[in-house]
Amino acid sequence: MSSGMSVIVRTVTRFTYALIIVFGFYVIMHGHLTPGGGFQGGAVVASAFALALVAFGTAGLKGALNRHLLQSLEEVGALAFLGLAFAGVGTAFFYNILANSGSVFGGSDPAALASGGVLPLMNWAVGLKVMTGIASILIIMVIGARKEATE
Amino acid sequence: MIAETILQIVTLTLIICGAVLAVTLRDLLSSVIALAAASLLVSLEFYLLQAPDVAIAEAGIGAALTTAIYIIALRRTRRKEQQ
Amino acid sequence: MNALLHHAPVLLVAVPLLGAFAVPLVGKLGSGLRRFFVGLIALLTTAIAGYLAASFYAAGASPIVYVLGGRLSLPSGMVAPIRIMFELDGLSVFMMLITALAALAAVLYTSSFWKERSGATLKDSLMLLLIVGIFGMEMTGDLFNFFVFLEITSIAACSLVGFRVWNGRSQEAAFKVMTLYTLSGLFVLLAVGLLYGQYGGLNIAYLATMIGSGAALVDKIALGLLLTGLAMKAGAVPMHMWAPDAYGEAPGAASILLVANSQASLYGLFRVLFTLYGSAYSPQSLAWILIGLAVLTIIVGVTMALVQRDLKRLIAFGAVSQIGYMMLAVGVGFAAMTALQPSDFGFVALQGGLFHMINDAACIGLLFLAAGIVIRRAGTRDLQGMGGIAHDLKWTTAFFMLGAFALAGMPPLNGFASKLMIYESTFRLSPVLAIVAILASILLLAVFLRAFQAAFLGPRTEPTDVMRPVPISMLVSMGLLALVVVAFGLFPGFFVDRIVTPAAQALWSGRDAYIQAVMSGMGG
Amino acid sequence: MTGITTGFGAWNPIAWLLLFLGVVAGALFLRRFGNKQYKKNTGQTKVFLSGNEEPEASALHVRGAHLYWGFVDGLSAYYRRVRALHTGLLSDYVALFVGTLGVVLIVLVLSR
Repeated sequence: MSSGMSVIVRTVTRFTYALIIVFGFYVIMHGHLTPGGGFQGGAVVASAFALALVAFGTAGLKGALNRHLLQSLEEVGALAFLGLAFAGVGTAFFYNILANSGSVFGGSDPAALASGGVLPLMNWAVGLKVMTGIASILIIMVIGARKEATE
Repeated sequence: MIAETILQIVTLTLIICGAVLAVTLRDLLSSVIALAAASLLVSLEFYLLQAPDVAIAEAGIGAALTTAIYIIALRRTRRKEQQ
Repeated sequence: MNALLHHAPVLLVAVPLLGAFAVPLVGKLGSGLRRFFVGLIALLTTAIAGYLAASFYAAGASPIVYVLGGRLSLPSGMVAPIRIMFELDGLSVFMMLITALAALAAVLYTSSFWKERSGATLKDSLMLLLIVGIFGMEMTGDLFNFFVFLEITSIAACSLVGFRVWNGRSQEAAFKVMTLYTLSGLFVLLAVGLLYGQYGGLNIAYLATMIGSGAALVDKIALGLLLTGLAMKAGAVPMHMWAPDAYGEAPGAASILLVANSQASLYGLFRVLFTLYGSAYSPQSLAWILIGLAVLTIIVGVTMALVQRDLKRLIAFGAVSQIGYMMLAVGVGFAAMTALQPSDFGFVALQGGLFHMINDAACIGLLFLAAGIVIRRAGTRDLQGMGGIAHDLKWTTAFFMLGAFALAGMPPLNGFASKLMIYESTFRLSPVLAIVAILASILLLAVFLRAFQAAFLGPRTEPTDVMRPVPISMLVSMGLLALVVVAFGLFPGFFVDRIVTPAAQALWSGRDAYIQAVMSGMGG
Repeated sequence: MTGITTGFGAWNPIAWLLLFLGVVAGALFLRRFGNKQYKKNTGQTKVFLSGNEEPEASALHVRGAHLYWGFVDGLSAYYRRVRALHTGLLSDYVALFVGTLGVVLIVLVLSR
């Protein structure tokens, strides 16, 4: 698994890798305005990660991107989402506290990027959770496969 | 309208072809690729049915991630299915 | 209405969910802190459930509706029409109490069992997630959210079944359970999709009013899919095969949560039959499908339990047979309710069946928890290799005996009270059914006497595990369930009046109130 | 308050418990009239097996699988069929599930 795939696959991966990640973050960022959102964008970013993992093998895994860090980030994403939901508990759970408040995300222009109250923040939280969660699943699978192969 | 109908019929036919290939192919890597192609076509069909939200999710999860996971899993086993 | 009470329904789901995601982070700080945190979350959840139930019954048991997201008006003045809501009636609150009991017992039990094993963080997280799913299934007023919570329980339950990753048997069981749960989830999703396509709504109360004019073919197919999918998750024969695998391989504390999970699926079945369809579509054949499945479940569950050699599989088949009793009672109640002339014995049957649910959770839970200790001490799950446990483990022996006697319906324990109600009402519909139920109950006593004789009696054997006293938290956990068994046994009238009757009334005549609570408040 | 009435019968555990205690007390009372010559740890309490030596306690313990063999043997025709059903194969599980769904759907569609 550490060897990776052929030259063609690796070259194509080098070209598309960054594009996929940028598109994924775009989908997350514009989740409250256009189709997509945290889940879809997170999955797209994670698919770039999967592509790199399949093309380059575990050699492409940098030390910083280990699964413990990814899993911690996943918990942070989930807790951020829940925390935003809890923030509205003065009125109702999931109440949108920032909407119509006149603050950063509470503008009156419904088409602006900084609109929608807590929705963009929730998209970021979900996106973080999905991309790190799927990435750690992939890493666990690859590491498991490598262990079996060496044994 | 007519063009869209034809496009839908073609897409649906290709989805069925991909699904049948994914089940029948003995070469497991080809089978996975066929499944990915079917997923991508399902994603296109979702887009045609005006569900772009679902289409993005299907393209990301169905076509890219599951394929990657299948390929990783395939490394642990043989490429050809035994009779 | 104060703020805590107002938010209690959603807090029951949100607090364990917060716990489930915070556990891995807290776990990095130390295992003692993690166990304290998980225990705190469980206690908090139980306290909220108890508080909610107390105020619910004090307020006359009228349905509570909680709307997530509240009421938000857009700048254009339009009020957001999307409403995701929780709706609690007598049945939901009753099921919530069962789940809270099971959750508290499971978390208490597990807090010391896995002290030295790896993966304990994961197990705590998964158990809290399973609790979230069960609570959500029981409280949601939205059919699609019901499916979502069903899937949460499925995923958490599969992971808990396959928790012992080093064990091939548990991996196999987890794979089987996952496949079947996914299939049942797909059936439920298909039914939800059919209903959504037909009526353009997902709210249970809204759909109930739409079906109110008479069931079309699509409604019947959706009902069949929901009925079969949920009956499978509850473990009805002939779709019970996953249950012994799952109960047998899951860790001891997870088994009791799986029982609560099965009962939550049964709750979904009752909700669909009585509230979603109810008077709109209730042919007698539906009641007889339920009764037929129930009789099969009782007979096959008990007779297969008799020949099991594996202690946990034996208890699991006993649990399957008890699901049959609940389905039998509710089927009889449904038959009586939908007959041309409704008869009062149906209400008693519903009371008996629902009362049996909480009794079953306590007794089966007690048996599973005791069995966990026995298996750890004996070093095997094979009854053939066990014996003499009673010499060392006095309390465990007493708790196992109490659970077995109560489950088999020995007076004066709680199982007798609920089974008496089931027998007497079933006898009025069909004496044969009552006789089958009574004979199966006697056979169940024989089953547990066999397990008791083989595992606990006999000469002292050399334990494979190092001799250590049973941790206090496990004894407290079993003691809690034993207290429920004894209290419900000695004062059945008190508990039936307080908590079971509102639940039975919710099924018997609460359909209109359930619908009205949502539909009348839709505008405001 | 403690009991339940089902409309056709009644059940009161406290009354049952009092009755049970009464019966136990009566039994203990009758027991007092028994033979007082009984001595523990003498030949009087020894198990009599036609003059054979009494086996070790561990040999007398009936193991789990050895109970009720007569009952199971009597129902062997039933058990053969039910055990054949429990194959442990996932495809069989799914087949039974889908088969049940089919039966339920047919009954529902045909009724009323």
